[in-house]
Amino acid sequence: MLSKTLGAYILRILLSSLLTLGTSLGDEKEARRLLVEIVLREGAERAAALEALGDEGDPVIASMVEAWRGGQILRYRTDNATIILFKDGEAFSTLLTGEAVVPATGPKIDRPSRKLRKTLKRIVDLIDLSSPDFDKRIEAALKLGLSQNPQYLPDLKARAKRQEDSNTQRAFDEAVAISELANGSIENRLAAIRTLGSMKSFRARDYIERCISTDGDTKPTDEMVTAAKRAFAEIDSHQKMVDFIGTLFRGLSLGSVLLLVSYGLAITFGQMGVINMAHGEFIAIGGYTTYIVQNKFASAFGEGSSVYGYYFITAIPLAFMVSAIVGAIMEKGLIQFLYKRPLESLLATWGISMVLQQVFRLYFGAANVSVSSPQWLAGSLQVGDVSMSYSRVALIVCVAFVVIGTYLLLSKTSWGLHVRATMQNRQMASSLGVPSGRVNMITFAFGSGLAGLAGAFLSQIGNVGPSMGQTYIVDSFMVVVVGGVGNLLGATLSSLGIGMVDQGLQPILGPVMGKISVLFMIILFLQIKPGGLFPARSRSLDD
Amino acid sequence: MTHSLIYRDTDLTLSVEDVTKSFDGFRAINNLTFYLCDGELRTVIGPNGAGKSTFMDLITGRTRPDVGALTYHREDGRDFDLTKLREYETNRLGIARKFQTPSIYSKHTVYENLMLSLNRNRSVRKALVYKESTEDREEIESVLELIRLQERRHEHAGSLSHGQKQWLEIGMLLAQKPRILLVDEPAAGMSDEETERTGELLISLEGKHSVIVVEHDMVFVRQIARKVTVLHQGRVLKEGTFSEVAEDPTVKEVYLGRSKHD
Amino acid sequence: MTEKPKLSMNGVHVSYDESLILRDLELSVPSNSVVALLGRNGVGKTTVLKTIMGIKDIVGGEVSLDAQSLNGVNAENRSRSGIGYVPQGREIFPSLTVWENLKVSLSVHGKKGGKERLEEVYELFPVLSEMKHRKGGVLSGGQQQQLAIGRALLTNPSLLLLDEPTEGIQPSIIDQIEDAIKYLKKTYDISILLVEQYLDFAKACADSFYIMERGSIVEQGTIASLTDEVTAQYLSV
Amino acid sequence: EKVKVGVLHSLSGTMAISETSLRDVLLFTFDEINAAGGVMGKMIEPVVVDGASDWPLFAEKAEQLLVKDKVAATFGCWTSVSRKSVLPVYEKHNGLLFYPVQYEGEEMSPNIFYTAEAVGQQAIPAVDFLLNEGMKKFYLIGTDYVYPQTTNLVLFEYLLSKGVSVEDIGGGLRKDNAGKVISAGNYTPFGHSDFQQIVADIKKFSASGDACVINTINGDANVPFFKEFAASGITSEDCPVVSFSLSEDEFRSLPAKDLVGHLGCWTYFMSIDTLANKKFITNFNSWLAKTKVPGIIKKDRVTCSPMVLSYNGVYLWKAAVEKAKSFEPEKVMKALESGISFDGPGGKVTTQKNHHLTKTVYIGETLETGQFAIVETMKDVFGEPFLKGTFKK
Amino acid sequence: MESVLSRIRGWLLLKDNSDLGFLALLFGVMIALPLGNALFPDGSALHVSSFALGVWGKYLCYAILAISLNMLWGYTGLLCLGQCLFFALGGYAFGMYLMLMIGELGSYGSKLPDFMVFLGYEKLPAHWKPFYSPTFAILAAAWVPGLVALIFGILAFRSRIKGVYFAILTQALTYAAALLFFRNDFTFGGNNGFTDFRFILGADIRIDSTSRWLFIASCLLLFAVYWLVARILETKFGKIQQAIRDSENRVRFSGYSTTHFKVFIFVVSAMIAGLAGALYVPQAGIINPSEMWPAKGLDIVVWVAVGGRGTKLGPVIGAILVNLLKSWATRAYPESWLIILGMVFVLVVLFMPNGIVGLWAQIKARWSKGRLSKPETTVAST
Ligand SMILES: Nc1ncnc2c1ncn2[C@@H]1O[C@H](COP(=O)(O)OP(=O)(O)OP(=O)(O)O)[C@@H](O)[C@H]1O
Ligand SMILES: Nc1ncnc2c1ncn2[C@@H]1O[C@H](COP(=O)(O)OP(=O)(O)OP(=O)(O)O)[C@@H](O)[C@H]1O
Ligand SMILES: [Mg+2]
Ligand SMILES: [Mg+2]
Repeated sequence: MLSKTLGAYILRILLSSLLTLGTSLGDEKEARRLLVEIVLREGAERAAALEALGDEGDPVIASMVEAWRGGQILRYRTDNATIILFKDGEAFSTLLTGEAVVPATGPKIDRPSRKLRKTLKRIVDLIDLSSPDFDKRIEAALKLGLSQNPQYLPDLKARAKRQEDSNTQRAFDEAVAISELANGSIENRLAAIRTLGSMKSFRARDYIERCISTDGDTKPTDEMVTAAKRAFAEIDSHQKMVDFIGTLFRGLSLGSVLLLVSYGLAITFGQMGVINMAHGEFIAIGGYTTYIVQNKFASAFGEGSSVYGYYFITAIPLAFMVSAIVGAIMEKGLIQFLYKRPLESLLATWGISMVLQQVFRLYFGAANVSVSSPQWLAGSLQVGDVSMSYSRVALIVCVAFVVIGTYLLLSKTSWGLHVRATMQNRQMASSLGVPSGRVNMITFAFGSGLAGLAGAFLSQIGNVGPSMGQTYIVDSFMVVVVGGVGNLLGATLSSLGIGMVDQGLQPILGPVMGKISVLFMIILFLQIKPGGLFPARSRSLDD
Repeated sequence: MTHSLIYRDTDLTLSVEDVTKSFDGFRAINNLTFYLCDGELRTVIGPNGAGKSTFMDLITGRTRPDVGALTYHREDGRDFDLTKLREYETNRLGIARKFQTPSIYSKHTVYENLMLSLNRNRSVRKALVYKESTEDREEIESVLELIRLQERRHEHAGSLSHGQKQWLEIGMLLAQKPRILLVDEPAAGMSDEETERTGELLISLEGKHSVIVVEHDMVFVRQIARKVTVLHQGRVLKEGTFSEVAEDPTVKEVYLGRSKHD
Repeated sequence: MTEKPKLSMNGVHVSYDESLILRDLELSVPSNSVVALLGRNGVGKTTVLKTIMGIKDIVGGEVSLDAQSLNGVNAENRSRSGIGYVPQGREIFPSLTVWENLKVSLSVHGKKGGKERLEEVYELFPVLSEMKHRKGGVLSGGQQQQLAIGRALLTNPSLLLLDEPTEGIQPSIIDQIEDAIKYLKKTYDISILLVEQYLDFAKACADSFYIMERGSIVEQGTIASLTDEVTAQYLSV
Repeated sequence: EKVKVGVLHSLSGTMAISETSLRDVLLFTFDEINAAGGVMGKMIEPVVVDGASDWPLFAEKAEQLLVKDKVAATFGCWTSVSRKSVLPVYEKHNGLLFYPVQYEGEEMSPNIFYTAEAVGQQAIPAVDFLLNEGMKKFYLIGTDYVYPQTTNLVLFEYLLSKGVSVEDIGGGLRKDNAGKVISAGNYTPFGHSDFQQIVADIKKFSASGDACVINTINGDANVPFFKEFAASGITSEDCPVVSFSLSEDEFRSLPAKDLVGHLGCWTYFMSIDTLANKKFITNFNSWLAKTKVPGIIKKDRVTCSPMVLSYNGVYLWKAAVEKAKSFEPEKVMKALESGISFDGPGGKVTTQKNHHLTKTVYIGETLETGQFAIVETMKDVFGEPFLKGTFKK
Repeated sequence: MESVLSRIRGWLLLKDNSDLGFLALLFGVMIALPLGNALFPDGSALHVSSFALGVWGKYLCYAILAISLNMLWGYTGLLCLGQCLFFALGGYAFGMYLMLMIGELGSYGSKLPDFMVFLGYEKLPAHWKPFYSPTFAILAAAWVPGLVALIFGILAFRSRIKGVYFAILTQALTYAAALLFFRNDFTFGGNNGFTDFRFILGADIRIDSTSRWLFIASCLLLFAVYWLVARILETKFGKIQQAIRDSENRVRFSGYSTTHFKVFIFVVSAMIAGLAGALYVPQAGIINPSEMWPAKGLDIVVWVAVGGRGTKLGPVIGAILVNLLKSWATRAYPESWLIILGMVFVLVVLFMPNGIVGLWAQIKARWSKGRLSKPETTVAST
């Protein structure tokens, strides 16, 4: 396993070294030796090894340091020596040579101390300065720049001259400039301030401020102060822009969460008129299904395996199905008797919700369970200075599918027509031959299934636990009502709207007052549109 | 506009001038002008969808016109702009309405339905301290007799049959003692004989109340017809006596069909 | 009259809550004929139709279609076995468009001949095709009634239950409905049970009649035998 | 012969997530003590009631325990409000309550014994540690209720007294009309599940390096926070988070792999390498394996500070009863006030006159296993409930 | 006997005998239980513990709260999911008085409530000052919720919000209020709310006689509220209320301003809920924002539905039974009481469509239907 990744590494390095002339390849063997040294030794010997590691530019160091941090480096004591092992999944290899071994007794995990990790991180950053991975290189350059350590400045400067990529170029320039703020001459500093201003570097803002502060070691010139003021203006206006776009993104994402959790309700409540207080528990069913699938995958394939990453793909349809089946059972066993008495459905489903919650507690334990994101959903998407996690992107995409799919189902199929007819006048629909019993059951199951789907996605960004549904139930009803009961387009718009407003207000008012304001805005909105965004119009006197 | 000249000197109770109402671009009422005299019994007919019910909606404040004026002229000479009033205010002025589909309080008894319709004690305070007077009781009893539901006075109105509900709603209208009655298809679902009785009842109101009746039953219309207005596509197609109207070729074409009705 | 009736009700009892509304009701509709069910307000005519349609349960007796008992069969399956229903009070689907209202019937019963029947309905009630895309709920009363009839016709019924179909409909269209009933009877093998207060219309359409009083049949015969005396006795107040 | 004791925790509702584990450990402790002969020869008979995360119900249940069941002592409560709600009941009926969860202090009832960590045994040491590590910027974040608000106000004063400038304390300040700071930090409503904005803010705050987050988010809201945090790509080397309400038990529901290196500060960690702790964990697990109480999860269980403080509480009570030779709450309390020590799984704890404990404070950093590696140990830290206003610049 | 009854009935202005029965029972309880507490020693079979008095006092407050919701929901068709807000506001209003009565017995020994000392207040905020007066506090417990209901009601009903829209709106309101009260700097003690009361009207709140008086006060309030509701129902106002529920538009077209009626009933109901809250707080010993949490509002709806919506006795029975069951089960089956309670709700819905009070009518109907199904007898009898 290791050799494979190493092979890939070497290939990439060879390729990149063709492009970045002069980057030393380093000696992997020597690097490994030094690493072992660092793990094993203490005091002066370790310090020397660390020192030496700094000159060693081998990429293996970065991956090993990361492994060390993550508990993948183990000590294994044989009769005559201590061997350092590297653990990948269930396989072991020696750190020194990379050859596979099977340790007889349990090796012990070795851990670097906080201080050591920090030092190692610096070294890794230095190495990463020439990493073929541009993201790593950018990160490393910025880190070293931000440290304002004069020791790195020459290196940064040298490399800044030969970046082939505009993004890395920018990062190096930024890093150099930030470092210059503390280490450069007065002219250099002035230039750096100007550069950073024109780069709109937000991370430099604090440093510029420090650079022109009067209690520093060097007195700032008037010119620097004016330049700094200009830079601040530029940075701030750019940051406003970034915040704004970020807020839009976050609003979209929160809106999608709201939409996903309320869409099922828009069907069971909006279309069928069942005040389904157990909606939240259907969400929880979806969450727990994901949890079970995850565990099954982990025990069947191992957490490190590549198959494991697909557990989530498997869990999505399963979460939908399990919730849908429970929904169908509930409809057949309970709800179908209550269509003529919608308010009783509130009481009955409230009861069901209590039962389900406690059943979850008794079965899965009262504590939340852990669902971790598969590797491909970890991390975040970077668009300019705005970032958004992949799991949220996935959620937004899924929501788009759900909305379009549901729209097509309800408006283009005869099932959809039957649903709407049955909901408006059950008796008449069956008098026309519509199988209203079956339609009801399928519709309720579908709505419940959507809740389960929501649960699967929520497991990636939030809790999975017995009362996870309770978090969303109030919001869900609000979304459906603000949109206009029975109107799916309304629910879509209202959830996106609420999401945007919420995220827009949060930076100004803080989360608590933001939330309160959203609630009051909903109240005011309904004053203006008492039937929601798209009220159901009717001429009849008693609707 | 000529109409207003004609009517100016007589006692008007209601004038509707140049009213238009459209729904999603569809003109249900199209530049309609209409006057109603005090004590007049007016019959309005017209094809399905001509705008008759919408016309009543406009008068009672259930819908607001896009343009045009709706004015109520009270006995004392004061005028009220109906487009500005809420439903209950319109009703308190003395405009009462029967709906096309019967609308009653289905969980109240027949008697209570009538009691709630009396035109007194309608404020919160008065409703709290209201005590039924003999006058009230007599009034209710007389209405009950008129609509022949005495025997069912203590039954829930919801359990009445369709026709009985129609009667009850007419009774509720009478109990309100309004100045203007708007009656939308009172005979629907009634037997021929009952229809005739309804006609008699309406005729007996003539002079005391202004009445607008909408009906499709030509036998009934002929029975009560004084002045007949034919609405078509939201405007007045023809106005005149029953025979004038019934013989009009356009009315025949769009509304009456075969000539057996005359 | 043919020997085997399309529909028969034997000793039917129906109650609302505590009160018995239909008592020992006996009624039959022969094949391919129009039967008028008459009676004063509140005698239970609508209840009879609801019972046949299966949206009102019986407490005793039997309803059968083509000599097969319908007891225990739900409304949906009764519709599928050929009963069409135009309820009193229209009961159209208010937030479906006119076209969708019609499509509900077609989606269940439109496998064959749906298109042709739709053409016929549009011909009979041109307003339905004009207002295709309007919401059912905003139609005028008469328009809704036409829609309700059209919708029932599209279920391809062999037994049509009409509850006061002329209510709220303009005279010229009543004439058309009359024509349509005659046409249907002539063209298709269809039986119709017609509840009607408008006697002239009933007389013009029906072959035979039943009169109800207090939940039971009190008089029956061919439409010719519906004399003024009979009407005076049972239908006047 | 038997002696009844009450167990008053939420087994349903929002707080069940945390509190159920305490019920489990208490039942285990009673069984352990009973197996060793009980308290003064009497077997402990627990009366378990469900407070259902409903505060008036807590008061009612407490009174029921005292009046109907006549329990000798009660072990329970998690949230401060539940403690506040039962406090008058214990004072009225002169009962005895052991409270095991870190809290904001500013309280000392004659009828309550606080085995919990006070602010000075958790937040202050943690901040000291971070200052030592060279942190310059502190972002305060919490759930909007009394414990975080109070703790952060104390920390705010403390940070200022250590020379941290106001601009370097993130999360925002709120001042009253007179300009006095009445709230420091960024607060979220209960059950908040959307931390995008806050994490974006932290990212900005920490962009210039040397920043850390002081987290008093309550219970399960930590999950969406840390998931968002991990997804944003900030690592513990860039900006460590030190959490005060996140123990091993809560950590079970988090993607620990992505959170390596964040910090926790408690007076017990499961990873403590002592015999007493090993024995405690083994015994607890074997008890779990054979217990028949419904709803107790048997697999993958961990131990954490509130659990151990509950455990310690029972043993301290036992010792005090034996010292007082009476189950009389007043006498037991006297004995506790006189100073009793117990060698618990987290090291030695000693009761103080002010109803708190002197104990060892540990700072740990999280591992990919959901455990904490101990990075700092502070022995014999005194428990002082009243801290506000004691730090001056 | 009959004449005495009708005399009382006339005196109480009530027509229904069952109302009298309930009020008499309530009166009996009001006398008997406190006597049982005062006269019989602990251990005697007739002894009523102060704990039991306190618990039942709380139930009675819940019952009043349920009645107030039933006025809205049961009779006027306005489903209010925020009734808990009014209850809590009343509780807070009276709680403020109780907090001030603690005096210098708090942990800081200051005249100010502890949480204020902690937040560094030097003076009592102006809006707290009037609450030294118990009369003011009790009045405030009614008018503060009333005022909130008035403003909210005018806004909502004027723009004709109804049905679920109204329900969700009230839920949003109570949710927002809860979040506001959770805030530390809102001067109401944040999440911890008010606790540790010492004195009420000069009496030590922890002694038995205070429990007795609080219990009696709860009985009296329930008595008054029940009477009021029963009385209103018999007036024309009551009929209009129900007419609004069934066909609001028709009522408008009969010349009634339904907005006025709805606002009035909403305000009255909020005031009653507030008073119930005021009596509840000294008996429960705590008021905090979680009393306004949306779930609490739903709880009240559930009580009413279980007991029987739109009936006079239903809410009382529902509130007491559900809470009794909860009290009992959280002690007897701490691990599974939610399942028990949840199943009870489901069963009530399935088998008692009109709630518990509807059971009797249901049995009667079942019996007579059994008779109906034998047609011979019926036909013969007509
Ligand atoms: N709210 C509305 N939205 C859209 N169209 C409407 C609305 N109300 C009425 N209409 C349309 O306006 C026209 C007039 O309707 P109206 O009910 O007034 O007819 P009518 O004369 O009463 O007919 P009928 O005799 O059948 O009762 C109809 O075509 C109807 O579809
Ligand atoms: N939902 C109901 N609940 C109780 N009783 C009802 C209900 N519906 C109808 N009834 C009663 O059943 C009887 C028969 O009603 P039905 O509607 O069948 O009469 P109908 O003959 O169709 O009258 P109409 O000609 O007025 O339509 C009536 O007396 C009515 O009071
Ligand atoms: Mg009309
Ligand atoms: Mg009928």
